[in-house]
Amino acid sequence: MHAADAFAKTRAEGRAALVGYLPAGYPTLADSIKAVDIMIDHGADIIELGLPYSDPVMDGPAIQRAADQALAGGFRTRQVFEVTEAVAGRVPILVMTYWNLVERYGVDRFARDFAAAGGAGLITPDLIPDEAGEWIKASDAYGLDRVFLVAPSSTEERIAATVAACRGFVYAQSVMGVTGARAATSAVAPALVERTRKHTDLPIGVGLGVRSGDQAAEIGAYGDAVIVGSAIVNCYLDAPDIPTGHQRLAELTADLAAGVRR
Amino acid sequence: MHAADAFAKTRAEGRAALVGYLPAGYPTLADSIKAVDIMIDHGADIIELGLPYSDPVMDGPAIQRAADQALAGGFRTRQVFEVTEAVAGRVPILVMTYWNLVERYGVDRFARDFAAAGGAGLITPDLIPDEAGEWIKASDAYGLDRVFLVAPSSTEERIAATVAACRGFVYAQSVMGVTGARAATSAVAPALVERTRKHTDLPIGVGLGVRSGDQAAEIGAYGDAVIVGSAIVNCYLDAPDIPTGHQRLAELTADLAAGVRR
Amino acid sequence: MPNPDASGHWGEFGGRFVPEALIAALDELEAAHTAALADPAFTAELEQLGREYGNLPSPLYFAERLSEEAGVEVWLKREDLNHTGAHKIRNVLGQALLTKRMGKRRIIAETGAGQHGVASATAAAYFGLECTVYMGEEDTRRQALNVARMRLLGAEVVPVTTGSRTLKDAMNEALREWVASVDHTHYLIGSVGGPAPFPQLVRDYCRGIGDEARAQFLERTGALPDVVAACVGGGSNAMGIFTAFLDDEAVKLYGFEAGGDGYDTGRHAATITAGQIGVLHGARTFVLQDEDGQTVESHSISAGLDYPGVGPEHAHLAATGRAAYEPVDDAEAMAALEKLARTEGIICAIESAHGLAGALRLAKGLKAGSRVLVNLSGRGDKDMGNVVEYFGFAGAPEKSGE
Amino acid sequence: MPNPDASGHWGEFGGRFVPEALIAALDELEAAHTAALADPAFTAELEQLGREYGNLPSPLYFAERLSEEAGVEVWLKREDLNHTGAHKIRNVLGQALLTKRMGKRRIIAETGAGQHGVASATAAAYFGLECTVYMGEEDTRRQALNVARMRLLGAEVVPVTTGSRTLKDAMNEALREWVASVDHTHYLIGSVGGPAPFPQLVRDYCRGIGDEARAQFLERTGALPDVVAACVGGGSNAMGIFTAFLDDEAVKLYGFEAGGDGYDTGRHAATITAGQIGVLHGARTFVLQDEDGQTVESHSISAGLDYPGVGPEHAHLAATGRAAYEPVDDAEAMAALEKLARTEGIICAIESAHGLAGALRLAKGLKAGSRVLVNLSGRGDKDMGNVVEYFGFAGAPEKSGE
Ligand SMILES: Cc1ncc(COP(=O)(O)O)c(C=O)c1O
Ligand SMILES: Cc1ncc(COP(=O)(O)O)c(C=O)c1O
Repeated sequence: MHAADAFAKTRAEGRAALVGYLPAGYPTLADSIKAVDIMIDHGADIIELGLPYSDPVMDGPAIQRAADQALAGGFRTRQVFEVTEAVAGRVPILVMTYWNLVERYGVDRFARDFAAAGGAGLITPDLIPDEAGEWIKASDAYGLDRVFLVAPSSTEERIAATVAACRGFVYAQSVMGVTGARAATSAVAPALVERTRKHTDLPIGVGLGVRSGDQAAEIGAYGDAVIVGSAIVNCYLDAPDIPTGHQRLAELTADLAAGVRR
Repeated sequence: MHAADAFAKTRAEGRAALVGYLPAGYPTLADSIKAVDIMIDHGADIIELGLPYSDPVMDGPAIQRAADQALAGGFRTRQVFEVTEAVAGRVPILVMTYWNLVERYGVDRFARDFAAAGGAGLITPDLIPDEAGEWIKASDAYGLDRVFLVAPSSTEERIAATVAACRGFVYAQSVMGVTGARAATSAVAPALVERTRKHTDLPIGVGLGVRSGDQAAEIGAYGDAVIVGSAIVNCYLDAPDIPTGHQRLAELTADLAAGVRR
Repeated sequence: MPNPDASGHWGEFGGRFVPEALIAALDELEAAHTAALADPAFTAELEQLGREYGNLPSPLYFAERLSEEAGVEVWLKREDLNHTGAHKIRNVLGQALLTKRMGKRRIIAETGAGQHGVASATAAAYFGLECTVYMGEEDTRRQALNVARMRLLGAEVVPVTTGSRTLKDAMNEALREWVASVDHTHYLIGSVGGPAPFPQLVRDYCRGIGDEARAQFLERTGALPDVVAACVGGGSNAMGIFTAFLDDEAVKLYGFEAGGDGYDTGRHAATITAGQIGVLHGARTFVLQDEDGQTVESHSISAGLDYPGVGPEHAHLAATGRAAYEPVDDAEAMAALEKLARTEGIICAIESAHGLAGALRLAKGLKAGSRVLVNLSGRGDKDMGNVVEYFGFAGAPEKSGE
Repeated sequence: MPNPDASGHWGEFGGRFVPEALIAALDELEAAHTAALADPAFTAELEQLGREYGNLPSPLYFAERLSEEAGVEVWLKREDLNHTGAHKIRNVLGQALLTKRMGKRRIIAETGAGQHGVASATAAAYFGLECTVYMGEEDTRRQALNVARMRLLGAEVVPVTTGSRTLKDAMNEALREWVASVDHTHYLIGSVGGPAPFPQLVRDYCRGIGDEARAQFLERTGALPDVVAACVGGGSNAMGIFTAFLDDEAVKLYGFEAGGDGYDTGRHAATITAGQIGVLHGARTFVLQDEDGQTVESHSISAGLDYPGVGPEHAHLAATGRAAYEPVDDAEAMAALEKLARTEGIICAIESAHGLAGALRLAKGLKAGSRVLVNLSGRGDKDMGNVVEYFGFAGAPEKSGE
């Protein structure tokens, strides 16, 4: 399954896709599998598994804490394949990862093992196409999606080059800043999506800051996918216990899924 | 009474004079008067009253502590005249003082009040004749003894100039170092006395480090006066109470007095 | 100039491993830096600033008594005499002047023990720029005096409470913050690390160390040194002195990394010697990392060397063999610090003592009369707390005088 | 040269109020110093030493932003950039070289907060001399880091347990010790006080400050300053900068003494302003003393100014009106320290901040465009503990960042 499969469905339904993010291994290895199932059960169209990393420069406090907790719990890179294998088949599973983890595992080896586990592709927040030669080769070899980011500060030339390197969808970083739930979504996001569309027919996902069905509906009006991360992580961070977290996640996902269907 | 009176007597007796030093106001004002009486009763020929000072650069730890204690007890410069008046008449009373105290009181005024109290003269450890113009005038005016110091490091020229400015006796600092009881008396002292004698007929007192009758006898063999300070102060510093101190002082003075008479 | 290729790589090292959001700013920075270096007005202003304010050039000093003990000639480049007490003033003055030139009004910086934070706050005060310094919360406690210095200089100090709460996390936080403020804010990075063009840019502002030293050495001895030695944390002082000698093939270049408790204990910061190639803080270089690529905490008595990465140009010099890198452990560094104090009356930074210690170790294998140039990158005032602890110099009297 | 008369007096001030036992040593010292200054080999060696080791001459710095705020031109003589961080290195290098010349193998020194002790230990290490430093026991506790510095440099530190256990008692103890060791030991006194020839001798080794500054000022501005300002503790940095300008009658000289809690409170160290003529530590000068002439304890936030006496040449300049002396209290000094940090990125010593504060106060009464030269006698690293306490900059976060 690839991202394109999910977008074929959502385009047919005339709506944006809902992308749910959670670090693999958080709140525990088993519960991260359970959480992915909950998200899919409640309407997520694509799953983005975070690979916990010691130095996550693009993440805000919520995702940092979740990743720290997963690592403190002994999470190992190879376990992302276990999670992928356990949840794959219903919706496309992408992994969002800082580059050093892939490079250390071996780029080709990572692509091979991830594809074998049923994974769809990678989202690479600190890898730009300029540095991605080896990854492009490996993703071609194993037929994986390649999601690079565009940002409000990107020039036309960079947007063009970046979308040309993408497969599956394009990730539009909608605010200049780290991941994290914000009260209002970004005003610059529609403009960025519009600029990006001029260069590609690929679906465009909009990330950063979404935490309610209302916001999802607002973004779904111009983006092809609504990406939700910190708000999902917060279901567990703020909860007294994991079952409560699961319940909150179910409610949040349902609200978001209703949002993209409005 | 002047120093000369005491030396006339000791020379007649063919022996050295015993000079006992104690800071005025130590261990208390009254007890310093009592202590002087004890010293005279037990054979001291000359009394040297120290004027307690905050910065006694030529004194070792014993005399420093005694002076600190006197000052902490509220001792005032003018009280040295009280002490002098109380004890004067039996033997010559000299005051040993750092110069700032005299300058601050007024050199002429100090000389006048001290002479009026029956004092014999001053010993000035940090005043050299070169700086002593005002003091020489005042001491002439009030007929006071002027005791300057010579030291092992003094040149012939300086010894000559210093003894020329002295009246009463000359103070030979017998070791290069501060006041304080030492086990052995200085080897350089006889040489210094010998050098000094070439320049003067004045009696020569030898100070620093004497603490027993034996040492007094040894010094009395070549010096005209044996000056004892720290050992006397130690009678009180080490004593459990003042009466014990008085008793120890009586014993020490007797021992020293026997020494200069051997 | 031994610059990286157009994409900011020296061989396989360097590059830009950062969010796309920062690429435009890095491009702008690279263009501004290139233009500035080519502008005689900029370079003249920087030179004057260094001279009148920074106390540059720093003297080259022949350490006569130390040389006698070492058996070779030991020459010290006295960066400890610069304003604020280390080579770091060169970097911050250069970048702050560039910030002005780019029309930005604010700088941010990361700091470990606080040295780079103080230097940045100094430059900000001098140029009237706003300044925010990110510092691991642990470090703000351990280095309270440097926090006070920064505040006195008018900077805001933000304690970073994530990750291991030390330098690497402060750097993460600075990068995060930069993404959000890049339109009016320059990230004044503290060493020759980070995404291109930072490693080259910082080196360009620090290379005066070597340019001066090379000329001074020729003038004083009529020859070049046989060996040039420096400590390597991020690597700015080492690149600063190496650069001038890169083309002098006979001159051997040595970088000394922090060996911490001892290389064998695994508790060290010897990134090149013990690390593997990886990506950290925006560049491909050597990194202390575990099997999975998670960054491993480094250890050193020297806060300024206590970093699990290293500038990519050093990685390249190591890989090509142009420079050699060896670890110096805490004990060896502290012994060198003490020896320099006793023989020459110079208390250097513990960082710098690593470079000196390595040079003294090398000296044993050199011919008598060889000439060793050591970059004395900073003074030791900041380190006296550690020195007291290490040597057990209590405040208590060693002998009571009366 | 505005030297004292043959017996070491400037007018009624100065002289020698010491035990006869020291006179020969003082005579020897005077003769050796006079001969040394007349010997081109000595002065050349001292000049080279200052340049290569001490980082002299120190720069003259035009403080542009501070000048804007002050309304007059403020020029700073940057003695804070010297090796060991203050003007004091000039004095110790001069006296240590003289010690060698006299064939003595040991120096002793008194110290208050430890600055002169560290400088002396530095010079001793450099010249391979033995070194003993006398320091009030109270001070060894309060200034444990400076004690560590001295020990690291190889000096013996002797805590003085008599009297008030502070600087003046350390000085008494050094004088006592000198009497006993004068054949092989030089007393390396820390300021322009003590018996002749010390006040002149220390001034001669410090006067490079003013000689350099005068030439630098002429070169940079084509004119002389209108006002020269310095802080005054013992007075060495002030005499160091004043001396070159004594004959320039149009140049006003200002010495700023420590006003402590405020002049009116009586808790201060404003010796010339508030003291009476007396004798202390071997010279006639102004002294803080009670009705009987007992020395009174001084008070200042600045350890280096916290002394109840002052060099006799200053007493003479005050009595003749050639220089003016005014108190600057703790609060005014600390405000100047902060202002300099924020406007210029320079953290100066609290001592030096007194001189700067006085100059800024004076500036209010000066014509716009007037030129004020301030001796920035030292750097503030040593004072950060006090700064933290004074401004209440806790190590605790002012704002927590995530
Ligand atoms: C004096 C000194 N030297 C060296 C370093 C290490 O940095 P770099 O390796 O970038 O020169 C530091 C860092 O704090 C330092 O303060
Ligand atoms: C930096 C600095 N300035 C001034 C002084 C005061 O000494 P003086 O008045 O002799 O210059 C000191 C003494 O410690 C000092 O450290």
